[in-house]
Amino acid sequence: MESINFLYELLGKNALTITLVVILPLGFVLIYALVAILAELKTSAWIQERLGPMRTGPWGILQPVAEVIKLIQKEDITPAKADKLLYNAAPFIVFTGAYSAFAVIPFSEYFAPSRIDLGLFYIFAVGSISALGIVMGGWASNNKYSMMGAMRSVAQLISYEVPAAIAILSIVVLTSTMNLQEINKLQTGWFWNWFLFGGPGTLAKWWIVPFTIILCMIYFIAALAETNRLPFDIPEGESELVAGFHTEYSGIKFAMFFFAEYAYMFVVAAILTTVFLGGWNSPFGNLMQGPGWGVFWFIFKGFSVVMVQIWIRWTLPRFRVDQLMYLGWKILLPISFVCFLIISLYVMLK
Amino acid sequence: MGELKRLDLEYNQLTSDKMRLNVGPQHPSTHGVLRLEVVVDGEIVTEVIPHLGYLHRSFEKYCEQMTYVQVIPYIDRMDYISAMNNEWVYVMGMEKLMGLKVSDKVEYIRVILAELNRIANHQIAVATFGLDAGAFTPFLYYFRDREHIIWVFEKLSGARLLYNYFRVGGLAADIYDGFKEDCLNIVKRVRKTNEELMDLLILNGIFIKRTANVGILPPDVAISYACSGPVLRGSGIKYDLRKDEPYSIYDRFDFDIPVGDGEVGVPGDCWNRNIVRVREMEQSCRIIEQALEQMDMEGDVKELVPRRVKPPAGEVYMRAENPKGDLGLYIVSDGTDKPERIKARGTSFVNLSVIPEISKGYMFADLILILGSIDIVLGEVDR
Amino acid sequence: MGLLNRLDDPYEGGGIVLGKIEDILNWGRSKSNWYLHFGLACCAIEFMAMNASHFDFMRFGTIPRTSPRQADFIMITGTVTFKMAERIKILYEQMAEPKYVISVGSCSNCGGPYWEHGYHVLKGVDKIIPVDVYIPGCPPRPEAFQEGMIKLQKKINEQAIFNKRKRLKKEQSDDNK
Amino acid sequence: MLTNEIFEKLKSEFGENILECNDQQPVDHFIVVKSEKLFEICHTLRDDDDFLFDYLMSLSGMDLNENLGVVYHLYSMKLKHKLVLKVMVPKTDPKTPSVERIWRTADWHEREAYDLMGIEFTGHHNLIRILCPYDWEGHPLRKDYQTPESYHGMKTSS
Repeated sequence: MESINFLYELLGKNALTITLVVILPLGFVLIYALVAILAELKTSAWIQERLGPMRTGPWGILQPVAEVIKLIQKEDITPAKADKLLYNAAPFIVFTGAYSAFAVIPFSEYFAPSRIDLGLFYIFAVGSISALGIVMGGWASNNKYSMMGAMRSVAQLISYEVPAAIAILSIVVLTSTMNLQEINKLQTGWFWNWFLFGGPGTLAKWWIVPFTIILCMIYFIAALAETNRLPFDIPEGESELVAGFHTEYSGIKFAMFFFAEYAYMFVVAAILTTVFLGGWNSPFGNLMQGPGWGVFWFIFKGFSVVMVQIWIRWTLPRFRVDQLMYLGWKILLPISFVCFLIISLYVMLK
Repeated sequence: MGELKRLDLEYNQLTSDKMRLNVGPQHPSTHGVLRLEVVVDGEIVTEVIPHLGYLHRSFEKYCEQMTYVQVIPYIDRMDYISAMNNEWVYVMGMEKLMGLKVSDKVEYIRVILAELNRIANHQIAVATFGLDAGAFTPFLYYFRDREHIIWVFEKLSGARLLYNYFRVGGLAADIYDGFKEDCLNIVKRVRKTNEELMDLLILNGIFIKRTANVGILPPDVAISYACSGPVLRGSGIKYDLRKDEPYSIYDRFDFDIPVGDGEVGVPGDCWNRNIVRVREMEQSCRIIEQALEQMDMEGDVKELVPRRVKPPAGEVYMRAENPKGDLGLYIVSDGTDKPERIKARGTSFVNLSVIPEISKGYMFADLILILGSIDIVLGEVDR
Repeated sequence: MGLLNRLDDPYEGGGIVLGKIEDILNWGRSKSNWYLHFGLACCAIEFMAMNASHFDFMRFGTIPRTSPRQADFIMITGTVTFKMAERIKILYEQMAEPKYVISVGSCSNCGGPYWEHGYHVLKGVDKIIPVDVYIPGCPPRPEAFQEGMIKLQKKINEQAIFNKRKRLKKEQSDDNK
Repeated sequence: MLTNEIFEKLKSEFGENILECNDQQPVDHFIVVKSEKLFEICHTLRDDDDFLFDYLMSLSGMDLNENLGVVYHLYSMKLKHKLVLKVMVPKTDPKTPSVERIWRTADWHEREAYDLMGIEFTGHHNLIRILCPYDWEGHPLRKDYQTPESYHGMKTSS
């Protein structure tokens, strides 16, 4: 593997470097989450012809900071009849699930915390951990609404993990690698080399382009469902389940759920970016390509996907739980199978 | 073999436990302080028991202590979303009891205000219904338009929500200059937003999936439960007091009664109940336009207002088409200046009573939508 | 911004560092207020209008929460009946500290139009839970809601977290002067 | 059909159970019936081809000082006519048949009349309080009702 971690090269492989490598994404997640929360508040306000928070710093840009300061000070309530251990562990597990995915996300050609060969596989594995945390939290709260939310969450995760995995698997068939850094490198060049447009190759690839676009959409829909965003936010559907699985959580533990949701949003956006949108590659060939630009492009693309998620949230109504299952199993899954088949055919014929 | 049989027995004994959920009195989508005791089997609702009275403000007791004029503000607070219409029913009842005939100008102003309030009410109803389905943005769009209606009311009566504007025999104040232009602007606005919201909410695929074929109320059941308003019309029954027994001057206008025709789903489901409201807004716009055209600006709106309201002994049951259905007021007078008894037949009270009937067998998430589609106001349910 | 205004004030006891930390903590709490909307009656409709685009309650950094656990203050908007009173108490107790109460409208302030003859209306929500800010009106105008919110923020900004006893003593001596 | 025509027809069918027809009032005319045969009378009113009163607009409990009364406002969706029906019950033993099985809307109306007036509707499947709390004492809309001092430790007067 030629790609190198910039920090390893600079400092050598010692404890300090490893700590740095671990902490950098954490810092990124925290800052990103604050920005995303602000973006959510301001985007929703913009869509709804309002102003949004205006009185916290100029144009309200310090609003997320104020929220964090407030949440730290809040009383941390554990309901008397809750299962204390599971109740307290749940937010940490949820956050761990979201955060550990960052271990393989390649921010740039020169910085990926870990370059394991099974990157995609790893993300799918640890991504499911957060669902475990949600179930734990929902069950341990000893609240009926929480439990219903938790149940729905599991059902949702199981239904949507499958189409998402198949969509990604199709691209793996094309790339014949699961290493995220390798997938990125394959897409170097102009934007028609992205896997959204069939990946690198001659003009003969044109007949799989529609299918890769469909796969990208399938993955995006499934990702919305996995992050519990509208129109799939039934685990915390406000109008029926009060606040869903985190009804009983307050203070910093609730903040962790909150952060985990936004972190996970970026994780799925990062996978989408890496697998379909060329990762840290510039869309314009060698123009604006380089170590610094790599980070910019990656974060720019990832954040754009997050913004689309926010946009969808403030536009669409919510699905019902059985309709959600129907969509997952009877529509997305067959379509993704068909696409998978066709792409495999293409690879065989090539 | 024996082992297998035992296992089989155990399997048959496995039943899913039913869960008793308490929806309300504080819940984001009970539209106030309604409490529903819901028995769910998994996600399926098997039984709904409503508990009322969390906003029981003893309206009827108050009426017995107040003079006839003092009752009007309390009537406002019954169905607080459509206060103008409420006042109108009471005022009309009193005029019938006293044999007063108000001037044409007063009638026209009353019609315009009532129709404006009908639009405002339906906007809230559709908006909160969308909110129940998870769409937050249409809610704000409707409220943005409602604000313009509120401004007209505010200029007339000084209040934003509870107007106390109608008087027995007339109105509290005359209309202001520019009333006509304001109303025409509102009509334009309402039409534009409705068109916009058709795409965003009403005909949205997810919204149709959520609301069509859910909570079906058959016509005969609707009549047996004495439903009225959009709930009854959503089931396909053309029944509107404005046409069926035209009170005031409604026979002078040309308008249609929209009914749930099963364009999407079947008549009587949530979508059809909702679309009736959307279409009624358009009809109200038509009535307002015609009324503004026919109206004569000359005349005094207070010439018939008596100093002291003292009707002869007698009783009257007055009902009129409110936005939510027909509100009935049973006023009994014993000849003094205080009513002997006023009984309000709350529209929402009656409409709400179908909830246990029509929500069985649907999903828990549907129950919220069924409740939203009935459009209740707890002030009127509990009084 | 409260923080900047307070920087000029002399700090008794506590010192400048504690004072500043306190200011930052108070600033966070006052600017990020999540509320539990306890919509009871007419005022709730006016509050919905307050939330809408024309007045935009979220400008103050408020976010509606549906669970009492995550709310910082509760808005009692409307008439409190006896049947409801006990529920309000439970809900208030379920909220996490620090918590505040805004009582909206005449009904929940003192019984409002229902203060005299009614048999089923509680004459003021302050009979069961402590109220921080009263917003008068029947129903209050959206401007009154804004005023009430600013009052609450002011109140939070002036709270003492450290050296409570010293602060209290100083206030008492100030009052005596 | 006008009220006095309905009165004549009911009189021929139910005889002395139909007490009087008042068309002297300034506004609404009404028929007073005895409470014993009320259920049958209502049944006839709903199903007879001349009446077809399928829509119960309102059911109100009344306090008439020595008596309690129940007033039924009926409407026919098909024939578009109205009727006001009144029943008197003594205050000492306020019992009258329930019409809940004839018009289902009467269910909640009767519960309300029971709650606020204390009229007992025999044959009602679930006659419990509806507006006041379940442990409330007394029937508040009666003219001689005394508001209790406190409820669950909360004072009722200001």
